[in-house]
Amino acid sequence: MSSKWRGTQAAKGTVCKTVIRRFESAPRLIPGQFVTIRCGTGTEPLLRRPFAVHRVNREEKSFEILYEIKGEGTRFLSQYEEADDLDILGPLGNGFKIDLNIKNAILVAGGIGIAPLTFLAEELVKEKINVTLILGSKTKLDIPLSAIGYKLLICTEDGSEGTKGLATDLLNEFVRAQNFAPLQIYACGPKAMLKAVAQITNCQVSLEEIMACGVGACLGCAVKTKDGYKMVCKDGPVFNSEDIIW
Amino acid sequence: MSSKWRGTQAAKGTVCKTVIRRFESAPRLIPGQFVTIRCGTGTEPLLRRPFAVHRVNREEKSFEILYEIKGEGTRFLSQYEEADDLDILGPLGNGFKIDLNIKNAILVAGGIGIAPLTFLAEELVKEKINVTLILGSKTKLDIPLSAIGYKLLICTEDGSEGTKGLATDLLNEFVRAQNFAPLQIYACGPKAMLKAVAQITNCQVSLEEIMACGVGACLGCAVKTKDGYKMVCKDGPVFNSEDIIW
Amino acid sequence: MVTDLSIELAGIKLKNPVMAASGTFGYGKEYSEFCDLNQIGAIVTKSITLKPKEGNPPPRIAETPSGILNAIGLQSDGVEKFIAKALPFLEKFDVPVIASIAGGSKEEFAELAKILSKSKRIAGLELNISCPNVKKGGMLFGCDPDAAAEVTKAARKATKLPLIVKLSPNVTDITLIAKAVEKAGADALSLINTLLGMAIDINTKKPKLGNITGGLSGPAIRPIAIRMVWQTAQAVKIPIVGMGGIMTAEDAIEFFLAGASAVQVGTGNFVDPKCIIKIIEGLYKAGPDLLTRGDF
Amino acid sequence: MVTDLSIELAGIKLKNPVMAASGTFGYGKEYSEFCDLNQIGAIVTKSITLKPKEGNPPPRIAETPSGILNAIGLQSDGVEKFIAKALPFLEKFDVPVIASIAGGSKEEFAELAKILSKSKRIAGLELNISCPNVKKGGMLFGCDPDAAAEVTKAARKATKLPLIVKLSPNVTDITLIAKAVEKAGADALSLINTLLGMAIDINTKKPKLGNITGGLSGPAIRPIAIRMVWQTAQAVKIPIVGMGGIMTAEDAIEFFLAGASAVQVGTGNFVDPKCIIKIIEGLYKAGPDLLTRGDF
Ligand SMILES: Cc1cc2nc3c(=O)[nH]c(=O)nc-3n(C[C@H](O)[C@H](O)[C@H](O)COP(=O)(O)OP(=O)(O)OC[C@H]3O[C@@H](n4cnc5c(N)ncnc54)[C@H](O)[C@@H]3O)c2cc1C
Ligand SMILES: Cc1cc2nc3c(=O)[nH]c(=O)nc-3n(C[C@H](O)[C@H](O)[C@H](O)COP(=O)(O)OP(=O)(O)OC[C@H]3O[C@@H](n4cnc5c(N)ncnc54)[C@H](O)[C@@H]3O)c2cc1C
Ligand SMILES: Cc1cc2nc3c(=O)[nH]c(=O)nc-3n(C[C@H](O)[C@H](O)[C@H](O)COP(=O)(O)O)c2cc1C
Ligand SMILES: Cc1cc2nc3c(=O)[nH]c(=O)nc-3n(C[C@H](O)[C@H](O)[C@H](O)COP(=O)(O)O)c2cc1C
Ligand code: FES
Ligand code: FES
Repeated sequence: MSSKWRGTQAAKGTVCKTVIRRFESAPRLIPGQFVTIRCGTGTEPLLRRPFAVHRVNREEKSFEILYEIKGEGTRFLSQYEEADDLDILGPLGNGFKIDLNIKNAILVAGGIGIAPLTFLAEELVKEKINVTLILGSKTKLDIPLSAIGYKLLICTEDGSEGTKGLATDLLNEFVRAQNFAPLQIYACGPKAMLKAVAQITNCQVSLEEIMACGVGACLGCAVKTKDGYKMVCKDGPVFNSEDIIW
Repeated sequence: MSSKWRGTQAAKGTVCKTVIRRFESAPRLIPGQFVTIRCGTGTEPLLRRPFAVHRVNREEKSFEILYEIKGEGTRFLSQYEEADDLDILGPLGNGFKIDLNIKNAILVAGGIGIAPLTFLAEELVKEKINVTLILGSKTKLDIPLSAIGYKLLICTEDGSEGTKGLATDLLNEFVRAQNFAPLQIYACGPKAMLKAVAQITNCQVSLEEIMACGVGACLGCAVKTKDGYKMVCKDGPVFNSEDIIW
Repeated sequence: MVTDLSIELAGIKLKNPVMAASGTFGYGKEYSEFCDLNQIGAIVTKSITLKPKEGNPPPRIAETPSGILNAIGLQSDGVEKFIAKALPFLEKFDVPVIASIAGGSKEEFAELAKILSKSKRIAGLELNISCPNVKKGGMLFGCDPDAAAEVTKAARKATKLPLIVKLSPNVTDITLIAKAVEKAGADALSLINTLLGMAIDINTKKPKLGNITGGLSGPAIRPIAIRMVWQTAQAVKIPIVGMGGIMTAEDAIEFFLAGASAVQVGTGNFVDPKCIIKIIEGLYKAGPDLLTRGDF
Repeated sequence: MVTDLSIELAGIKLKNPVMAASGTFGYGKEYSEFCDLNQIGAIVTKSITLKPKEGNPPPRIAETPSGILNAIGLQSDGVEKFIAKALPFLEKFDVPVIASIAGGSKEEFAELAKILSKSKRIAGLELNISCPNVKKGGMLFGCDPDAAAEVTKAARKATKLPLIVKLSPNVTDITLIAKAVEKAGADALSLINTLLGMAIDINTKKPKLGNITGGLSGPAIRPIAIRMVWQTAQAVKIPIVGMGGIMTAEDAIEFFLAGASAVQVGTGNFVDPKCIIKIIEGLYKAGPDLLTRGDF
């Protein structure tokens, strides 16, 4: 088998999905982990690009990434609908922790931050946990999503899709409605949103930093925590929100 | 109309042809001139790549380049079977001089040096000049050639195609057989071959040098002549062999 | 778009702050077919020497990752021929011409300044004390504060034309040279010239350049240029012309934010002959507030 | 293939002349999953400081054309923790460990050298007198021949271990530092450390690095590194470890031709964790005659 090309060039801001096939470590991937991908063979772009695992097919040893076209790296990837000859490093990072005793979970996604949360939602559902996924964004997103077995709430700042407002507004309502019943809360998205979520409630956040090595060797992806600098690639990308110095 | 992709990736050493369409200046191109092409949009490869004009279709405002895959630049071009959205600069350079009074011409090509000489041969034929094109190479070349209206002699050093031996051997025989009858002689190929040709007879040679600007501004493509340094891109690429300090 | 991007740099009026860098734009003529010279902020000529100079043996250019090495070696027809042959062509255009001059001694710099001051077509001089590709003079002047000051003083005395001094990046502390040159009478600084580099062909086992070493330019050096402009902008009061790897309006803006008052485009011209024009158009769109020094 | 690529560098026996560069390979553990440490010529550790050091605020990495800027700021757990926690992991492997040390004063360098000399697992020391990302010490030592010599002497007195001194490229004449350090007792030199650079985000109008400036590495700087290795190889008798932008065996060969006796791979590890292994394989194929200094 060989890679399948999309044939068209995607524009900046477009959301794309690529299936990575024949990845031996696929069965080991857990939600919240990521991979780094070399985008091309030359020196531009130079560094590997990190992407969260969006969905896994363990039997077929494949997984999906979901990403927004930002620059050369993501543009390069967008050429592939399916790929089996890319240089991929992973699984990397710690992944989300799941508490099997807490039967309700809220997942808060900001824009493309949805990528790892769908994988998490699916795993939580398998564990018979009630999942609500809140997806907030500035405006209507063109993301192909199929929420099977869990509830998907969409909100946009301009009201062009779902409720008008912020993801944190919905979260606030939800937390209040729960009335202190135990909840697992997870969030992934822009730093400003994560900070706002962390102010509402303690949760697990998946962070991003510019990465060089992706394996904990360069000390490049530092994030300030109450216990000093931690590395997003190795100690994270998932952290307890209360450990982070926002 | 848009570009036509070849679909396959060509390997190093392969000879490729690309048709450049919708090039307004195509009708002005003369044999021996070249164009420079930007190979990609990033900073790798950085410099434009120079290519001789291999064949022109004046009515359709298109022309062809014929090239060997050497590195990133030529590999990039080889993706295109036909292109109409490449960044192309030209016509550049002086081109071959044709003397309408001399009715016999010999063209000596070394390997991919054939590229500008087929265009020249076709123009000479139009002027009713008898043309013999000698193509020499180390081993059999996989170049699609159709010599219409002129004689094509092929020789290889290993004898895998045509006569076994050097292009200069054939040239020597030919010049001797002419017995001082007036001849126009043109050559294009590796520097060592051009030097050998120049030792046999005065001729017009098309030279190559690494180029930065291609328009005479950077003084980068210098070649030593009896009259000091000349620029291959602006004063050439065609020079009288006796002017060059080999 | 009625944004006004005109500036006055060291007394020279420019329609916009984007110029062609010395040695990459010939004497203007070569690129006049491909871009409208009247739209350019200023043209800095290829460096002019007093006497004709043959330049270095080929190859003179080698490509490197996101950059190029050059070892032209200041090939020049000499100042007299420049005035007689190259300058008249530029009469037709409404663009300031800044003559880049390169002497082998401070006396030669003074002599060149004097000769060129007589020409009405010259709006200013750029002293190239930073060419890495010649044995005599060149970068040596630009690597020592005292020598740099001496050359500047000599030129200062010889001309009333605005004086821009072009600095070498091949130094431990560029601000020392900048301050010395400012004190010696420079009206502006331009930086950076090329970084001394080298490449070897592993097939022939020989250097890729005839001159062995050459000057590195292009996007590869941009982070170094930005850093030096930023450092120098804090050290001197005279305006800075920034350059090094500018290919787009965004790249140019990075230099303005670092503290440059104007920019030059060098290697970018080779990659795209319309590079300067596109940058100027981009700056008009970006607007003047992006063309000022950042606050950090 | 029975080619023998082993060398003895400053008394350290290496299976092959390709090492992991300081700061890009952690303490070996991080990459041990992705490449067989036993195949590598040597591992140079992330620079170790005497006391724990927090490092610089993020962002610490920015990408530039064919290069990266880093401003890690010598984050380190301190030498005691290195010996107690990081070193034991390397016991399992048959690869020389060269400890890179970074002090804020010559006394600290001496102290570090003394402490590390007690460990059997350390085959040699690399003095980092060229880090551009710390305020105290760092590059300052590497930019002045006298200071560089002082630090070298102090370390020399404190240890019998082979001493490699790592030079900064941010200087006017690297051979002056090289000679000073050779005279002061260095057994080998490694060059180059990163070039001081900077990048600005034009959207936020702020520097891309938390530390404002950072060190430029990667293919972009290779021509500068090659030039400096070539210059230095002519100036000193002690062996040179070359580095700067090595990504392939061909790149490594360029350094050998320039006069390096061994090479280090830094940024290349980030791009491909198997980079060093692939380079070593490539060198076995190329054979030893390409691994010697060129004749020019
Ligand atoms: C652990 C992790 C997981 C990620 N998962 C996803 C994902 O699932 N889907 C997705 O769309 N994006 C994800 N990202 C972000 C993604 O890596 C960047 O968008 C991508 O690298 C941009 O590359 P580019 O060449 O297209 O753009 P560039 O031109 O390199 O950059 C465009 C913009 O993206 C920023 N950027 C570049 N690299 C990174 C980085 N490593 N982290 C954050 N921002 C960066 C740049 O600062 C710049 O503003 C993730 C990042 C991390 C650290
Ligand atoms: C006036 C002129 C006309 C040319 N016409 C043709 C042609 O019709 N067909 C053809 O196949 N080739 C032609 N060439 C050579 C062609 O430009 C190079 O093969 C091409 O630029 C290589 O680019 P690359 O990125 O694929 O390889 P690179 O990786 O850049 O280089 C591969 C090899 O080619 C050499 N090379 C790179 N640039 C040049 C250059 N400007 N001139 C000579 N050698 C170079 C390099 O030194 C290297 O050894 C011409 C060159 C010139 C100067
Ligand atoms: C081929 C070439 C020739 C150059 N010649 C000169 C010159 O004659 N005088 C000079 O001051 N600078 C010269 N330079 C340096 C440029 O003006 C500029 O300072 C440098 O290239 C960095 O800018 P860039 O990265 O935009 O090219 C030359 C650069 C190149 C590439
Ligand atoms: C992220 C990063 C961290 C580095 N840390 C150190 C260090 O701690 N000590 C040191 O001597 N050099 C350090 N360096 C410099 C490298 O060892 C090397 O000298 C430089 O990066 C050039 O080589 P390269 O282009 O192969 O990366 C570091 C480089 C990078 C990219
Ligand atoms: S990216 Fe290197 S430590 Fe995280
Ligand atoms: S390539 Fe610039 S002068 Fe010929």
